[in-house]
Amino acid sequence: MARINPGFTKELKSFGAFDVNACYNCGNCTAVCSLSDEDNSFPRKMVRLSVLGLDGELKTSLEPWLCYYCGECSTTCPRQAEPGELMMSLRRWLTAQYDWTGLSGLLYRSLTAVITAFLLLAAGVIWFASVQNFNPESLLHTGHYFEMLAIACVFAFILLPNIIRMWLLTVYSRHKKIPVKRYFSSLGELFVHMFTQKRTLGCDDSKTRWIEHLILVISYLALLFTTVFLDWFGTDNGFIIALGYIESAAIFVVTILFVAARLKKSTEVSKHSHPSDWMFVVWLSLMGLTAFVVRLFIDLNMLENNIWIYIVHLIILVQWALIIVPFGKWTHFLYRSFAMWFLKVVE
Amino acid sequence: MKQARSNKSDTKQQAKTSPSEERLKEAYKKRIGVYVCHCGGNISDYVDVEKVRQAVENEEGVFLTKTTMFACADSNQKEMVEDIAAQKLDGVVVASCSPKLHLLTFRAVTERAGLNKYNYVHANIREQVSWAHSDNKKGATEKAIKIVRSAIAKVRRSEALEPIKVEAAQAVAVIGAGVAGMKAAVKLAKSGVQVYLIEREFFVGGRVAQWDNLCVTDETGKELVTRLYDDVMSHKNVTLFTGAEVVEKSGSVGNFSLKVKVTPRYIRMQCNKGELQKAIDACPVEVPDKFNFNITKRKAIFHNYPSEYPQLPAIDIENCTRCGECEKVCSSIDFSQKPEYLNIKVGSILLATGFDPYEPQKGEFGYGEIDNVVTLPQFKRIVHYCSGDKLQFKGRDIHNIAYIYCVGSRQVNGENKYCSRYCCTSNIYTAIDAKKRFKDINNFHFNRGIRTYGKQEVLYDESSRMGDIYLQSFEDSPPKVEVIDGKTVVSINDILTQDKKLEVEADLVVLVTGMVPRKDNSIGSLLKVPKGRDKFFNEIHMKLRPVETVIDGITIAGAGQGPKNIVESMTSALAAATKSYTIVASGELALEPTIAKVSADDCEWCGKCDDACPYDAFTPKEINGKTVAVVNKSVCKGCGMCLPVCPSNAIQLTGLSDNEVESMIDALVERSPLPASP
Amino acid sequence: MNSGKVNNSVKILVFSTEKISDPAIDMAGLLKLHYPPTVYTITVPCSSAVKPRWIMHAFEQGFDGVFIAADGTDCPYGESCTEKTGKLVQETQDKMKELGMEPARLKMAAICSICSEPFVKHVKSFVETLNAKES
Amino acid sequence: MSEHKKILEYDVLVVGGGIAGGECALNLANLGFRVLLVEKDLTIGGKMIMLSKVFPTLDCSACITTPKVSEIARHPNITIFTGSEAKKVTKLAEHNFEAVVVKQPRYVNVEDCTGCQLCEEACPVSVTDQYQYGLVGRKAAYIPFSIASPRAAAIDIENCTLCGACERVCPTNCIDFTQTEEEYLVKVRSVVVATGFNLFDPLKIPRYGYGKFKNVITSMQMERQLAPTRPFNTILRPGDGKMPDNIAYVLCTGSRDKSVGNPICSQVCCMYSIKQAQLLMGALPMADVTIYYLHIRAFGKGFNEFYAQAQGMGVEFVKGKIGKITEKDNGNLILRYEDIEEGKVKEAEHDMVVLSVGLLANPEISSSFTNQKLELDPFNFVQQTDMLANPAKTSIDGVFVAGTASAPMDIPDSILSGGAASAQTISYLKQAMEK
Repeated sequence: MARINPGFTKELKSFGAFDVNACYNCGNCTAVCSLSDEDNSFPRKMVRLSVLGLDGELKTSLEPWLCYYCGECSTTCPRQAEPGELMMSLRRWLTAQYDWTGLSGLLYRSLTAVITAFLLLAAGVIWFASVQNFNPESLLHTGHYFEMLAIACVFAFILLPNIIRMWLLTVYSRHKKIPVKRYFSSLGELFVHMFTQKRTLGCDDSKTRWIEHLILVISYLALLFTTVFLDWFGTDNGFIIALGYIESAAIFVVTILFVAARLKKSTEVSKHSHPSDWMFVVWLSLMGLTAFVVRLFIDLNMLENNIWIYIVHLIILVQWALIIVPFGKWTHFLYRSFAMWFLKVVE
Repeated sequence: MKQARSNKSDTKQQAKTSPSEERLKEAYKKRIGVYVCHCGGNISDYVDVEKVRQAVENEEGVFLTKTTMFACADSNQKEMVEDIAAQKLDGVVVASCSPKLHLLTFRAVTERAGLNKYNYVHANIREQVSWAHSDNKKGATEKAIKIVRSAIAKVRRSEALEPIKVEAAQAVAVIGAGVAGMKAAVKLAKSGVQVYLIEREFFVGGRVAQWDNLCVTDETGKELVTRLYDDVMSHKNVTLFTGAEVVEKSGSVGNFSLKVKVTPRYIRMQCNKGELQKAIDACPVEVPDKFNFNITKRKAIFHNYPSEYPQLPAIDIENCTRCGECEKVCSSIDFSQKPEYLNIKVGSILLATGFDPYEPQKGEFGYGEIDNVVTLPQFKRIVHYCSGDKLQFKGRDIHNIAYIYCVGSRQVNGENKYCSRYCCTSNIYTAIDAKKRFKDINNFHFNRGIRTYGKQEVLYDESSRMGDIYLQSFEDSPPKVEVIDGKTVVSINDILTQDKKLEVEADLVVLVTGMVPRKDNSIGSLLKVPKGRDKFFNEIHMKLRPVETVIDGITIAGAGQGPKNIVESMTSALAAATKSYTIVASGELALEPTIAKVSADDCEWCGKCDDACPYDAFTPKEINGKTVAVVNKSVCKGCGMCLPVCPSNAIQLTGLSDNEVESMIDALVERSPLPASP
Repeated sequence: MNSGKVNNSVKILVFSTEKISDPAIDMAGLLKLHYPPTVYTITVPCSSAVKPRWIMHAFEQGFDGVFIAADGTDCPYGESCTEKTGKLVQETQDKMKELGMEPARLKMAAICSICSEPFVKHVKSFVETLNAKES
Repeated sequence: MSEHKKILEYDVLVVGGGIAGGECALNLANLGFRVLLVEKDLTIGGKMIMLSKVFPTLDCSACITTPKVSEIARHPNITIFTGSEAKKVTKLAEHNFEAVVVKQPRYVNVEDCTGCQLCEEACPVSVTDQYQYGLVGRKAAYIPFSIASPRAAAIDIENCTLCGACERVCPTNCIDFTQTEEEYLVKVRSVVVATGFNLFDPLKIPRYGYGKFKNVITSMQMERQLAPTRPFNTILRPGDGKMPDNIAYVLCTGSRDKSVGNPICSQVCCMYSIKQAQLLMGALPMADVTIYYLHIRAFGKGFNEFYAQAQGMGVEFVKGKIGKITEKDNGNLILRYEDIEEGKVKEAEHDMVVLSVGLLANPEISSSFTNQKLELDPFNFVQQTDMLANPAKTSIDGVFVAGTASAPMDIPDSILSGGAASAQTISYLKQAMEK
């Protein structure tokens, strides 16, 4: 017996959902969704649970991560209840549920909090640079170390515990006795989905979206590797330098396309943009752009006189690494891959 | 009947015989045309239409037989007219659907062809053959042949008759002064006929007066009633009786006589308003207020709401104790008033008596047992009486409201199998209204599939968008209402959530009750208006004659005919008014010439026919030295009650003479109609 | 003719009334409630208008049973209808007895305007009774 | 107004000769008013005359319409203009309207045509038959359908090659290619708008594959297959002429669907689908019929009982909207939907799919009104400006609305609405007489 909580949709609305109440349960969204199948029929089930406010069940659902938001369900919804947007909001809400710090929820819901955090971090970086007397060398150096440290800490103290929490909620709470062997045998899912986002291919819309995403993910991960482990800004190796240029350019180009689509609202996916969506694409884009420019300035020997370019890059990097990666939309990329893995495990 | 068989081969041999056979022979001279209708498959799918035609083509007197796809279609009608003229037919049979549908159509055809319309006979081979015996094609075909033969036998003996013309009173009685009745009355009055508007209650407006905002115009029930009342009162042709009931009816279409009993209000017309209010205050009697569905009380001297029409309170004499308190403060009270009886003459009666809301049984979803379970009409009154931004009932604040749909409609075990049509929309509209007016209202709709048909769908959408929650179950697993730890909890297995059991703690449970026929159906019984399977008044044919009843001259409108919303009631009221008006408009009516005829030769006045006749149509009269019965043609209704009582069989009914009936019987038992297959 | 095949071919003549029982019999067809096709109707204005001689004529000509679908209290011509119909049935049955006929071959029941199912039930059971009598 | 226009005078102009307009015209004519009935199509009787049997009584539609149509056609007080439109309607004053009625040439003298169909046989041009909703073909010289009124030939000039074959065979010489468009100036005292509805075009929902998959048809096409004047003598699937044995109904095609711009319920689709299902089970006793529905709107008198009857007959009812339809090589169709009761996506195979298309407004008439605006509601139906007290009233005094021109409705409601419109028209006309 479950008690209905009509107030829940209000909470979901603060994560971006709207009009979900308009649903009259025709099931069209589930039927048009090419990712939905007999075992995992969504989005209507998610819409229904949201409307009824059965958050306990939602919390343990993996379905929201199975959706790649092609928007077909929203375009064809006879009640314009925006099921696609609901799935997106549920992902944000779930992120907040997984996050032990509670910051995810706060940042999703309050634009003021986000701006404050961004400003504080920017001020911090500038303050730090001034302490370093705007010395390019030492700034580049500390910047590099910061990257490594940040990745390690964010992963160890935030992402890892959150993934464990996700596992507890979605797997452990429902299926207590799963042999450990299963986790290993299905581990491939995690990596395949993390690196290729293979599932998007199941969506009915054009393949370009998948290619764009694939390029972006590969470029992003490669750039991360190139800057952190190959020390792109510090190396003299021509191959690495060229690689970095390509990666950062690719990131910039693809994200600019995304931004343009969101501005034009041309497709269902790009119709509704939550602040966190804007932040994700814009910051990723800026990262690519500033990284490219910084390396260009290094190669042209102009960085010494234009250290602010690097400071801007560093600000963006810090904001990215400390806000968007641990608490923002970046996590979706992680949870999604884990969700696919978990799903394979519980099967 | 033996002739029929022998005549088959040779007609001309049948010349010199006895006088009665002479008469038959006369009849046999008829040139008869027979049309057998396929009814686009309705008949021909089960009855071998061609075989029927073949079986009767050699019948005596039959000069023409045809089958046709649609006998009633214009092209066939034209063909019939041409055939009648070209073949000089003087008797026509169409074998098709029930005469209720198209007897008049084909009579009109024969008339157009210059043939007397009573030389037309209709054979029903659809409702009583092809449909009834769709399980037995051979049997159906045989039966169809016999029925057509008996129709031929009847048409052979048919006479040319003239309809009886009677004067029709150019007045219409409209029974029920709800919105449908008032609308019909106004419409009739504007068309120029005298209207008697008869309302049983002391106040007009019926059910609509009880509602606040009306879907979808937001006009209140009171405003609509006021508008119609003003219209009614502004028309000199309308006479309104309140507290009035029809207690006797006689006569028939064109000339109904109604006896109307008008119950007094016990208050004089010219009165002092201030004093009346004092009288109401002074009355010590308190009874549940039916107008508010018993959620409040009223005095024995009462009106339904301030400025109720007519604007004069009434004394409910059944509950009045005659304590005299009111008389002390008000000089207009007059207990000496007596019921009045009026006789009115009308040409047509329009019934607009409305509906009763379904009254749940004790214990049905907790009704009558759990104190916060109410019906939709009660809920509407509760909303009406709550001011401010808090919805309260019995002193408690209401936040969660559970609405249980289809209470009294679409019953699985009960008798009401029908859908009450208006309740989904009405309830959603009321729920939206409550949510807009009051703070913190959550609406939970426990339904069996929402039926907001047509444009009303936008209300369903609006309410969903406002956050109302819809939970659905099938007929066989209705929601449950229980008291758990002092809280009223409604639970359901929700088919929208994979049959999950869900529950809501409700501050108020509203049973969305449907419409049922008026409990007091005395007027229906008095006028003999038949009821349908749903027990509401029944029309002749939903599409062909949707507002007429089998009782000539009586039309029906509004929710008395079946559940309807206001717009639909109004529409049917206007349509019924048009029909009633058409009946009385010309001041003259042509009635069926079916009447009793007395053979003066055979009659030995004994008076038995006079005793049997419900219309006093017989009078003894001296003719050629003996007393015989004479029929008053304008009084006789052709019921035939006199036929069997006459000891000397001196009475015959037009169109149903012994000759006709017996020849039909003969045809029905005649030889096996299907020739044995060679 | 009377000797005809016994298998379910008992012939019944129904006197039904134009405004009350006719609609019910029509509706039986509409609802596809089947009954034997050897049941035939003749329409009269009111059930109390049926002359005993018609009934007797029907028996003489070979009908096995006559069923009067009476108006009951719905009769638009007056309350007395039921009583009068009952009386004429009684008288006819008496006459039948005199002639050595089985009075059960004449049956009467009130058929209201929506009594399609009762009508079908009545005629079916009537057919059974008559069949039983015959064999 | 130009000189050469013919001037006609009537009491009432009824625009639309369907069942509502017809009922209204008949009521008015029976009370002595002179009516001009203008019908755009070549025949009166509207959509109803095309239908098979009608719910919930299952009596045949033609049995109701054809006698009414012939009564209208014969009535001395009614003049019928088929193939005509009321182009300009101007209100000069109360009880004084002027309308320009344009009559398209039929190229056949209706009075002389006997409906012998020789021209049809002679005509060498074949095109698809709009009266059979494209299921079969017809000639360029043709009689609309057998129970049309008037039952007279017409020449479809757009497809005609002017070969003259029809002229040569016509026994009464009634074919006349010299006919031209005629304009009439009609003076009336009141106008009734009964212009009916349009059917939803399922091409707007590409994922249902209508027009692409041959065995996906509309409910109107099925209606024609079931009707007595049907094109084939049985039920066939258009793809290969096979008799279907597993038929699916897709309810709410174009109704209750904001994604195609029609948020309201069409009020009749549930019932006509249930009716067709019952008829199919009678015509094809071995066939399975499944109805995919959202909510069954069986609200009218006898409707719910009719629904129960269909369930009892074995018609399958599945709650869930069809998401998409795909075609297999053998012409069978795969329907993808969520079975709401189970909450699971499912796919079902059927050999024929009927799209239960909705009723849309036919708002064209509103642009014919010149000096006063005939207001439309948000769904483009004619606005009933005093719905509760005067359901036939429109934004123009003296212009009344009847039938589905004001909202989706079923046949009994349309007929009642025609009755109501006539009642209000009479009141309006009487008002003039009193003055």
